Amino acid sequence: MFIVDYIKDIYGAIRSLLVGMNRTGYYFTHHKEIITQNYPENRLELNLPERFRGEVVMTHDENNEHACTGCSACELACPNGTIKIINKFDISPEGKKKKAIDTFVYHLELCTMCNLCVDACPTGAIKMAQTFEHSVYNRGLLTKQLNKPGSKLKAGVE
Amino acid sequence: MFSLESITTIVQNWLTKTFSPNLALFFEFVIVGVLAIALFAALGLVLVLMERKVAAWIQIRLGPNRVGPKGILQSLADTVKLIMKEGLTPDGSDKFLFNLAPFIVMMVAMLALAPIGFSKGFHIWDINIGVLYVSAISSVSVIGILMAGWASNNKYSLLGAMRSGAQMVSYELSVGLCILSIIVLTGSLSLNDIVLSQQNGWWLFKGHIPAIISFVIFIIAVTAETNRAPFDLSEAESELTAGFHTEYSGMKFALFFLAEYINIFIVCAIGATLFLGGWMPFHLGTWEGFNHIMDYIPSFIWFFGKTFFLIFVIMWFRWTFPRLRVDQLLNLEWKYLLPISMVNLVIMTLVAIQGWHF
Amino acid sequence: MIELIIWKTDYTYMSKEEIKTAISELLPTAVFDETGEWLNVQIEAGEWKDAALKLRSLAGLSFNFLFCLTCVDWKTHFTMVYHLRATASLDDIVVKVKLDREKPEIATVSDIWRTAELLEREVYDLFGVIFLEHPDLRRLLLTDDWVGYPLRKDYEDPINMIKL
Amino acid sequence: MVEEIGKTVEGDLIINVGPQHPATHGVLHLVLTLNGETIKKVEPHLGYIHRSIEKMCESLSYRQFIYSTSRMDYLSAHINNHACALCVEKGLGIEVPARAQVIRVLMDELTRIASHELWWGAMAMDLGAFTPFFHAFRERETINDIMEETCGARLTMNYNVPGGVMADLHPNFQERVKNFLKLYKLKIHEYDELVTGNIIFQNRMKGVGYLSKEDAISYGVTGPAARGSGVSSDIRKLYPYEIYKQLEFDEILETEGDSFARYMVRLREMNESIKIIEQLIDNIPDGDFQAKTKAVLKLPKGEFYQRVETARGELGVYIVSEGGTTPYRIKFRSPGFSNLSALDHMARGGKIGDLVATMGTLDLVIPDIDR
Repeated sequence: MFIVDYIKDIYGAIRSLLVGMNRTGYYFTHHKEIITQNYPENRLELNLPERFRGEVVMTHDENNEHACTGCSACELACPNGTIKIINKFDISPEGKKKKAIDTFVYHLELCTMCNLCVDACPTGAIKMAQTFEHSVYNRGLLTKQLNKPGSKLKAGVE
Repeated sequence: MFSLESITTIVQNWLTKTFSPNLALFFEFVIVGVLAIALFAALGLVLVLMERKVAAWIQIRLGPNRVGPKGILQSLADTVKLIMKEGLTPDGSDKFLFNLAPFIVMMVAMLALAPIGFSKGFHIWDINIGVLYVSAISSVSVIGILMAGWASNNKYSLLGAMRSGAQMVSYELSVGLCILSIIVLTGSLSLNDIVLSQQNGWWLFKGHIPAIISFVIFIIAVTAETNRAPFDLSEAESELTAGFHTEYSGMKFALFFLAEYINIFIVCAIGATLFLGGWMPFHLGTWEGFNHIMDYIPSFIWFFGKTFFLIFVIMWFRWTFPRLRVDQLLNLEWKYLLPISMVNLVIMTLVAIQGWHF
Repeated sequence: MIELIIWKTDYTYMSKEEIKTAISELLPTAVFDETGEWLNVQIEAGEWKDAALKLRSLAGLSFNFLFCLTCVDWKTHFTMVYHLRATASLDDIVVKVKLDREKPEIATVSDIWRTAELLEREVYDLFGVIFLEHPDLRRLLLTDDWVGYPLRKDYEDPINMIKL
Repeated sequence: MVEEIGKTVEGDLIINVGPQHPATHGVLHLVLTLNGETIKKVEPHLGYIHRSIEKMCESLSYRQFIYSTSRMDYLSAHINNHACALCVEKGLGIEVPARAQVIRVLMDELTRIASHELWWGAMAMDLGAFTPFFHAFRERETINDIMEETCGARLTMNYNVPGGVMADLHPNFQERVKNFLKLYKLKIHEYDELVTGNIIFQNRMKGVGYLSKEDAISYGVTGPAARGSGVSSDIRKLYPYEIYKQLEFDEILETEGDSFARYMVRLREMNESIKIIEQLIDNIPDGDFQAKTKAVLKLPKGEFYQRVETARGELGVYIVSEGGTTPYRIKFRSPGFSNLSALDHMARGGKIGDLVATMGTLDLVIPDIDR
């Protein structure tokens, strides 16, 4: 019967719409389901996993010493030329010339956080930090020097 | 009992006493105009914020919560932003019509406000063909939209405007038929009389199933007539970017935006007046005690409560349903809503003649 | 605990020999190469269109799915590489067509496999191979006024290319 | 009017959809030829996000090039990496430890679910329903958190290396995945309530964007889009790689060929992925997570082709090696590119709203198309 089908159609349609409205109505009244995070306010509670890759940093200990020998393995491993290592020659106490790092240049704006440099580093001098708020007003600030001024190679690292 | 009627009477008496009748009338016009504009501004702010909050809660978000306490100044900030923005007029557009269109839409929304009774004895113009007036005026707004779409010199705008034209013209029919089914019961076109006829119960409850059917159809049809989702084909964000107001910016866009919300308010106010008794408190037949308690709630609270409930329902639709396609939209009207409301009107007439309603 | 096997490379459902016999009947001039994962069929550029039609309508082993179309620049010549699959039996073959580097022209197969239409436009865009009788041979990815064909080995672009 | 479809005549409306348009999800540019609202022709203009990854890869080593492929189909970044890693392993003949295989497959399936969640929300948004988008993100966020904890990033994971995975699973991994499974099962019925069962949605999808089985094969359509037309094209079943042979899951096939069929394929596919994860999550074998490889990888001279099933279809990695440390030529057979070529055929004769629905169910990711 045409008219029966017609009414059935309407009934089914209205029912399907009410099911949807029931669901949205549930969320409208149940505010505990809200998943929004208040980002700048909860900055202190933010708990980023230790593997999160935010930027490359070089670890320095309390004596301002790092483990980077300037072997440029990271520079070779990097797919987009993010890292540039400038070496200098130190004169060791015995009077021998020794290669050491002068500047570890890191272009954050080119970095894709692929972790290849950290994997490639034979001495574990660099690691990934969990920082993620990288916005700056001047693009020049994104080019960073990772070894702190005045730092030197940790004893015993070859 | 607090009533707005007493305030209007005091003002009226003072004006007629102090000034000559013509001058008094003029001052009344000014007061009404200022009040109407103030209502518009307030409604715009409140409804935009309400929409955003409703959307946010349905979408398990928090919604605006930065500007002012709990974000209540958000829409004010938006308004300031829109006022500060440059109102662009695109090259190749019909400049006169392009700039005129938002004002037409806005004026239509303002005019339709006239016969609505906000509270007991509180309306701008108690015209005896109130319902007819509102439905006549509200169909003018399609001209504004067509004008905007045509004058923009943009194909998206044109498509949006054409869709809007087809949509509004067809949905007006079922809105009219639904209104008629109540007119049949009341026998009057005056909105005030319709409210007064619901003294002993609202038509939604008194009119049996036909009234409920026409209420549902009315809500669906006015949603379509105000271009609200799921019938927002004329803006259809994912299809036509922004439809007829693609090229508008700044205050001209804000006028369209405001007019949309004012239109929602007006159609919901009409719906509340026709089906839910307008400012009439909730009365239950002969339960005197209950009716007295209900009377203690001021009538304008009843009116705004009902209207905002209907607005909420329309917002609820918007944030739940996907959009219809343009041919389905017309199918829905011509194959479902119109035949049903016609049959419904016949049944309603039978009910009214036989006096089967309460 | 589920059993785990070591990953293996050969999943062809029909042996290369069987496909080879089936195809060599059809295309007597084709040269076969079985060193790779799949059977490689070398076809002359002039015969490609006929061969494609035959491969498409091969009874029982219709290679109806062109799932990869590309070109390789060997500095001396181009090689068009067509990866074909028979969806009924899930057998794959690779068809290779050598092209002259100075005048790279080959018949289009966009009427045989519709997917080739965009893929050929891409190859035209990046390699400059002309597909004869292609319905709409224009640049696809690059702008219309781009000079040169970037995936050729001798392409130089001092501004956009960064040499590591 | 009908016979004129596909031919431009005077008076036709020509509209540019994109490169900036809400429905194209990126910088796809479609030129529509319309007759009123009816579509006569759809012409895609590509290249707005073309970065020539294939050319770039020619100067990157076999370890390095894997990471650039995350930027192709960013929603199934892990699966792209997986395909590249598999192809390099095929060339080198490396045996991947069992643990690494299981980890990779687990991550693949999580990525697939995350991608389909995003597609679901985005497609509902294309059709004008905004709410599902946020609801889909609730579940997707959980997956992203799992990824972040184990792989170190949320979207472009860079977790695959030739020979295995970069790091071992995080100790919390199993627990968090199980929590996700619980959440998923709690919420999946809402997808039907909000979208699938909705009468407006069904009317928008059914009979729209029809693609027959023959056309699907001819246009090279793969993935859920092809399976909606009844073309068996799940690489995990047809040419199983890694441990998919030992897993129990179904290839979802629908035969209607319309947008609704494609929609249902994706929705049901998520359940199959859940099934795979459930089989594996308690059965992760012990052992190394990475095979021992040389520091500098050199593929032997030859050609290597590896295909995997991404969330969008068949991704092929074709490496031509001359025996050096970098690939001589590399070609990515991206699923989106071939799927896009069928769009014109599917959209013709429909309305603009149908185009949006069709595009939504093809699940186009523009960087995947342009590469």
